[in-house]
Amino acid sequence: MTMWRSVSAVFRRDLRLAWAGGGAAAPLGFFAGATTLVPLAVGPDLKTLALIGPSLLWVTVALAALMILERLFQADLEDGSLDQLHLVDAPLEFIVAAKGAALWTAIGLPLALASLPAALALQTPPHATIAVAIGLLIGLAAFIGFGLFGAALAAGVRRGGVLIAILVLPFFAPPIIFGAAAASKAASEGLGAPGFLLLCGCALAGVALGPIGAAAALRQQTG
Amino acid sequence: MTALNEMMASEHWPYIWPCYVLGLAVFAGLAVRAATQLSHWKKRADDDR
Amino acid sequence: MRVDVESLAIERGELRLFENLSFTAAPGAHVALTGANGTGKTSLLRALAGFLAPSAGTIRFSIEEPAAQTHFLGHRDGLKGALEVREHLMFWRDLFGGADDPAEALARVGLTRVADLPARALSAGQSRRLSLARLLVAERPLWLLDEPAAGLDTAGKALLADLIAAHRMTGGVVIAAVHEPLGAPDVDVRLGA
Amino acid sequence: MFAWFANPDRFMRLSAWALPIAAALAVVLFAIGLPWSFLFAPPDFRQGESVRIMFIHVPAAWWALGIYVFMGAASLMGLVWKHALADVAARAAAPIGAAYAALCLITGSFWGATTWGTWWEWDARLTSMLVLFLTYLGYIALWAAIEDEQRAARLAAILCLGGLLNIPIVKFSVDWWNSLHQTASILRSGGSAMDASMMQPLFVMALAYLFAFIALLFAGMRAHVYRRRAVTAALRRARAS
Repeated sequence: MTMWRSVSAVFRRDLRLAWAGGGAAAPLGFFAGATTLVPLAVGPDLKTLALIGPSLLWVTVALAALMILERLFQADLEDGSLDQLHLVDAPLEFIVAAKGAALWTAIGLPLALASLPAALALQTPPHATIAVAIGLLIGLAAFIGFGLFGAALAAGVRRGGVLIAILVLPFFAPPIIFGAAAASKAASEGLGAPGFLLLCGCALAGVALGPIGAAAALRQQTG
Repeated sequence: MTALNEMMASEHWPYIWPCYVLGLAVFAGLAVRAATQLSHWKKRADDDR
Repeated sequence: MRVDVESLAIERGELRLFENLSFTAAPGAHVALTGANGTGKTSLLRALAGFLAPSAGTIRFSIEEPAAQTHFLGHRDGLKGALEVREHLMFWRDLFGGADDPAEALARVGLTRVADLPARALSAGQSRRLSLARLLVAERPLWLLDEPAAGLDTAGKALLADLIAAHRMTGGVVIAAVHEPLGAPDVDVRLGA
Repeated sequence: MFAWFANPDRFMRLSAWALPIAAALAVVLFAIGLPWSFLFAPPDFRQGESVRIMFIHVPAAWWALGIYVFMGAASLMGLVWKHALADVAARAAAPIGAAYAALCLITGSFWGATTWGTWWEWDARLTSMLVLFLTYLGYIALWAAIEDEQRAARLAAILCLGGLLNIPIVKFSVDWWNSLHQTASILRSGGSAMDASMMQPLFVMALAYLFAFIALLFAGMRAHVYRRRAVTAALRRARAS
């Protein structure tokens, strides 16, 4: 069916563009920098860091996710390639979801891997870092899913990054609540921590509803 | 019914009056904003007819 | 492929660009849209492509899912600077479900030499030729071209005229907004008369 | 109600007399409600006088949410039935809703301070209201960021509906988060079963907030209609010359 061929074409092209554009270097650098600020701000005391460390990773990952959303649709709108995406024998929602999936793969995965050493640095017990990283990976699916909505709404706005942040902040609240709660209990209960399943629920909602909202917004951008 | 002086003596007085003042201030502010916007654009619309 | 436009009107904000515009493009037709800047040529093409809803009138296509049977060539070429020329064509071929070989399309528009260059290294004329090649990698009956000759040298314009003639032979329809004559249009639509 | 959304002229005629009436009603209701709740209502046996803050805080909370739901309905009408005035209504309502939410947050922290001893306690309902306040800011920011009015109207409508969907999710997740951390919360709306002496002034204040909203909304919408007329006239004059 040509539909899946078109969708995978968009996925592969966006993956290629992400790597060509320096891959996850910038977001990883930002994530490392922001996470380093935590002990600098909170103090090196290991007990407090262990208490809040894993949960604070959720804040720095959310900020990193916000950072990579601005150019997602704006670039296509500016160079005219967004028009072509409307002329495809596939629902725009799937095309938008493919762009989100490419972002998640190209930058979400590296970020989740980078959270392993970061969690250790913030005194997370080694056996818990895997659970924290998996949680962050699922959380990134929610952030990028809902982020698609904000990125599409603000695509036509120059320097729309700040606008995207305020637009999607309310949508980031539930995943951060459940994810950070799960992360803080990761040491004792691993993936069975309270809130982990609710986090997965948020991720599914983001992956399902985000593209629908984003496609509706994009249809207004090419008017 | 609480007499005013009695109310002012209560330990919560410093928390109560600011809320009422703030409530009035918010509504007054909204009203002034609405009035100025309305008159400004009404004048602009009338001038251009 | 047949397009019937009936008493169409388009508004941009409060401004009405044109109204009760009607024309028909029979299979194999070449419609030339002429008119000064700002008379709505681009908006008409974008309405035909389904990007923009007209404020009045109707556009009827003889086939289902017209958007999936349309090529749209706008002012901007839709190129990604970091992507190589051949990668663009392979992407468009998969995106539009085409079956033709990108190398053939590259040869046809004379870009074989620069196939491996990233798009940012191309000149304006070469970029325009690359977006012309997009029309060749997937068979689509309706071509909507917005000032396609912009940025092309004389050889490029001749190439464009040949591509249009060949497309018309296959029963396809070309609707092009132009400033100076291009090919041999059989329907002339003037905006902002 | 739907008719006056559709046609600007009919709305202007209707709001010409409805606005003063709503404004007058609001003033009267405040004149009755404020002294009633400030002086005449009985103090709460547990919280003492501080319960009086409830008469300002609770109606603000009710209508901060009510106005956003109104904006959602207007956005839907604007998107689906293309009513010309629907997006003007939603756009005019947003700053009023944001002001109500802000009033609710500040008075909530004052009320909380009387028992918690701190100025901001992450109580479940206050936190949800804070997220709603941010939702309002996002909506207003989107309008401000986009030049093309027609596109801004449709994008804001889509954002508003998305935000509406998000409100119950935020409410649930904040309550869940609050129960997880077990913080005390006294802000149960209206406290224990309220007797009539408290319900009546609260009801009067709620009505006063409603009519104030209607008056402010009509004023905002009329201003937008005049602005659009002025802009169109200026455009026509520019094209004519």
